[in-house]
Amino acid sequence: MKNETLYKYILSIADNSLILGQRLGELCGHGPSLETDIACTNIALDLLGQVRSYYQYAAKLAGDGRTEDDIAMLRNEREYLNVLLLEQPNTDFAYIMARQFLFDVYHVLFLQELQKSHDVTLSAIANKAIKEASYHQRFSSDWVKRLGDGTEESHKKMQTAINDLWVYTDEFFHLTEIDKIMVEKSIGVDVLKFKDQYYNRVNKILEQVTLIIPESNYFLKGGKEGIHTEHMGYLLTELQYMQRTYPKMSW
Amino acid sequence: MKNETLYKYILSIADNSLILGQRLGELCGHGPSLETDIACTNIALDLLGQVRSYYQYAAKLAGDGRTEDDIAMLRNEREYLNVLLLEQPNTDFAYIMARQFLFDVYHVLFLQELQKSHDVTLSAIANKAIKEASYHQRFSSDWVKRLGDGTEESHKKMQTAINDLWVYTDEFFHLTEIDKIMVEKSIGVDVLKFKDQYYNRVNKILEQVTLIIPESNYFLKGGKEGIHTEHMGYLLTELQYMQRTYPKMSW
Amino acid sequence: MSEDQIKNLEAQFEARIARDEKIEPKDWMPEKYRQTHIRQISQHAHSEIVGMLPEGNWITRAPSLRRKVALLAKVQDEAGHGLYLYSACETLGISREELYEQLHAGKAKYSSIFNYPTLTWADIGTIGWLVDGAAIINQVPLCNTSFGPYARAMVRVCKEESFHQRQGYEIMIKLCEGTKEQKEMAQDALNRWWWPSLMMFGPTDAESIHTEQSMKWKLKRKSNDELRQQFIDQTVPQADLIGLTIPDPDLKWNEKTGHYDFGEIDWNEFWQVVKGHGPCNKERMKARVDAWENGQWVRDAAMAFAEKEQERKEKLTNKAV
Amino acid sequence: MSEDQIKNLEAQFEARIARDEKIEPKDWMPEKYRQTHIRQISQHAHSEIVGMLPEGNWITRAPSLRRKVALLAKVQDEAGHGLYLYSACETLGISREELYEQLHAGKAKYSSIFNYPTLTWADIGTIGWLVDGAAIINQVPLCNTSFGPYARAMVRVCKEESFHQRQGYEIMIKLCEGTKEQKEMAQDALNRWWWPSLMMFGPTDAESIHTEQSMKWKLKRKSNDELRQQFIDQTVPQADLIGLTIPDPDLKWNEKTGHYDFGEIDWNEFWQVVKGHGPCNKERMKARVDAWENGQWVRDAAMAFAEKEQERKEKLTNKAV
Repeated sequence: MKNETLYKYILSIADNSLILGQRLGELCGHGPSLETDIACTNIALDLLGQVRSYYQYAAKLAGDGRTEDDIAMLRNEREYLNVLLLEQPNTDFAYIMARQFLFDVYHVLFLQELQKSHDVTLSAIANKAIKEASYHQRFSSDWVKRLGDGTEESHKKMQTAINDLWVYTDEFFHLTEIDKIMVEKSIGVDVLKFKDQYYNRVNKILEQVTLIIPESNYFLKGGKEGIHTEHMGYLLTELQYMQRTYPKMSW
Repeated sequence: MKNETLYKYILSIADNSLILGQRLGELCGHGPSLETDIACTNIALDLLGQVRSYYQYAAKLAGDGRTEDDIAMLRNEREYLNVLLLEQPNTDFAYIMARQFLFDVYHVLFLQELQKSHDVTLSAIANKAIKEASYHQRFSSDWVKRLGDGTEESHKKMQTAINDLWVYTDEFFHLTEIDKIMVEKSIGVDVLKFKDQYYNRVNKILEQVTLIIPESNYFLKGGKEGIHTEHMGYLLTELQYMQRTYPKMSW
Repeated sequence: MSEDQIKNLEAQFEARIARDEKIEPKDWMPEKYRQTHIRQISQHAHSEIVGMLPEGNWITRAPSLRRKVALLAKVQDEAGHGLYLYSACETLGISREELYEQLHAGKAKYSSIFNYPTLTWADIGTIGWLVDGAAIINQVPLCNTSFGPYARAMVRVCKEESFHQRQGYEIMIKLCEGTKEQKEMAQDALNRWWWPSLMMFGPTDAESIHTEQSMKWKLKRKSNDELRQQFIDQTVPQADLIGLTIPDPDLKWNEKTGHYDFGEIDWNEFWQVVKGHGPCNKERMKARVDAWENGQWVRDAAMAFAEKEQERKEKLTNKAV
Repeated sequence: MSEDQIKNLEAQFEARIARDEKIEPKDWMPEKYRQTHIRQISQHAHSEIVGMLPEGNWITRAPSLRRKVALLAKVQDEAGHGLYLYSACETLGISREELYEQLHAGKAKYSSIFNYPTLTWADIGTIGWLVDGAAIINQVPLCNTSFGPYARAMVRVCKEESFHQRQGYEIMIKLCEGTKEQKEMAQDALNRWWWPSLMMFGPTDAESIHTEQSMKWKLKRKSNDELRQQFIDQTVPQADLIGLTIPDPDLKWNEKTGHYDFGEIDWNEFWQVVKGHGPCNKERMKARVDAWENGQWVRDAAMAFAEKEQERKEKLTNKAV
């Protein structure tokens, strides 16, 4: 593939939204209220909409007849490039909102930069997606605050979720070789630029509701290199089931 | 296929053990004690051992190059012929033991008859399997008693499990067209012969520990015709994952 | 109020309905009207949210991104329908929490069709095509029902349901244009959903209760059997068009009546499911109760937070004063 | 006992060990000996049962029935090892429950290797090949350790571990003989497990504690670095044989020493995982604690039932008398 680096870079962005969208899709009909169900579905819909734009672009670059669905659903686990945070399970609503929040803050900052990409397609997708991501960020921040400053129980649960998921936040700011090349070419985003801003924003919200900012020198990463957690395999068995079981069919 | 009826009949027997074995396999390492973990794994091992004999025989009959693994893992959901009881999830240890017990009592009675099959292969498999099944029955009956006559909590849980799973017991005694033909040919087992005996045995154990025998005129069936519950699809996504993802490879 | 006064009010009330005027929540209404509407609207609302479950079952396994998005959107629409139907019901003086309690306690019903499992992707198409199709036939007349909030909710619901119905049928078309396996999947789904869909119109007229009163209040305009016939007449040609066979050997066109004759419905199965012993009754109720119970702490937290916010705002206002 | 008497006992005790006599539970032993053995044997037992988890992760997804059966049997063997190691430990006057509590509270350790995830089927082969291979090298000398119950348990453990090791290597052979995808899967697993396997031998001798005492008690016969070297020397040719590349650019045969030279181990990673911050530490501990807590009512019921049975038996006996 001529543009293999760009192709993989696109996947690394799109896979984040795909995997988070898949996790949110599991929830549908099982949320704590109709309103949250609808909101979470909305977020999933936005993310999967973005995903389609990205993969369609990737399919065009690949130029080997593969469709957006082939790319989304027919790779092996090691070829998915999403960060580990997003494949973490829907343990409870605190985890779901903490995961969303920790991603949304990153996502908005990331898309802000991606808008400036010299790649016009990516820039255009980012331009549309950022409005959605800003809404998501507002929604998930509100819930972090609500649960953080709600009842004693909800505060505890939100703190546990933040503590457990915190170890995955550093991966956002890990530059892969592909990232570096793309930054070099002014196509990709130099995530290090907004690392401080990311933690400032996150910390500000947490502090606002007396959630303790975890102090850890140990972080986990691997997703960006396709090395995932054990949760990923099970997620993929469902995501890929139809495409694997009925290959080369149209739906 | 020349022997298609026999082939399907074999699957209807083997699929029971496969699906129950798969469910027990999920538990491995997560049981209430090392001893129960080991025992449940033992049962799974016995069942999967039987499964291999059955499918190897089925593969021979099919004679189209398909292996035991192709038959076990590459059918569509509608082609699996196990009864619904066995695909029910591992809700808790009471469910696991109730499911096992309600199956084991059937299984022993079934194998007793299958030993008399005019099909020598089936008869031979039954002859070996019945010793294992008798052991399973002893194990699961003991646990039904232990939980039924243990603490108030365990009694309640076992009663709930029995109540919920009871609706699936009648399916054992539903004769499909294939069953009828096989009985006709003295290959298959006429399950109706031991229906009373089944409920007598089951009821005796339940009564012994003051568990109430559910009274219901409503039963569920469908598995024997390949119409399963919603749990089955998810079970298959895992069971089939490797064979679907890496077709035609040898492991 | 004297009995005479009540009778007078009732007469005026029935006259308004007869004139096709809408009854609004603040208007006087007979208690039976209120109760009947609470029962029917809440049953309808419950059906929407329980109906999210069988379809939700295929979101993670949808075969393409486009279908995944469409399915998510559809299930979301159902949540939306639930939302405004509960709101319509609340105008009759009952809270959403009470309605949920009735559902969870097994006191309120929901459409029995959702007690059947979704076993393949084709079931998603079939639900859209048949189940939403049947729902529309049941519901279109309700757009003109007498109770204003319900009638207005139904206008929106029906519009979206038609869209879902077309989308479902489109899934079936695609399957029938596909491989042999896909076509078999479509036929199999039709085989499993056909009879339960016919049961959606309820018992035969001979066995049906409440009908007369409901006719008067325009909660019902045609009988169960008429609606069922309309559904069959509409659906059979759609099946023909895509090469699917209705699983009813007795089905045939009757020149004389201008309708399709059809076979006997298995009313034993109907009552088994209605009485709570269908394939998924327990699972559906468990899913709803679990969602509600697991969500309690979240709702509590939201409430507590809202109260704190209110207090903070008041303090701020007091300071400013 | 006077200090002299104790010293005397200790001298006799050390002499017995020096003579290769076995120490049995009923024998006198220094408190430090007892504590050290409780720590090591329980750590070993915990490793067996935590070790069931990463492999158990592939039981439902094993690629063939034969492999599924073999994997189930292997994980079962590990449970068995856990069982007799806990029993050996109990002879030192501590209960299995206490040992579990230590594990669940994070006070007791288990082998860090099990804090890495199993991501593909090849990981199951690699664990057998490398992890069991390393375990055997660590454990074979323990078959002659001074504490009788531990030594005897180890004889059985080692025998089964060798079988597992060969089985794991056989999985790898099969993958390497397979398609390009399968071979890549094997190489990828080796890449991920190689360095963690080397870490199984613990810190370098310079950093290692307890060694001298353990040598005397025959809990240890070679140093960490010696064992690690033995593992590398043994494993590199096995990798070569099936065409896999050890992921270490500095690895090369050293004619002079007769050993392989190898690259620098990432000790930061080692300590991160040991201190509880590895990829799966939390999940592993959660799985164990959940199993234990969810099983409480079952164990309670079994206990209650056993007591009732006992009572019933006694009543029967009394009657008979």
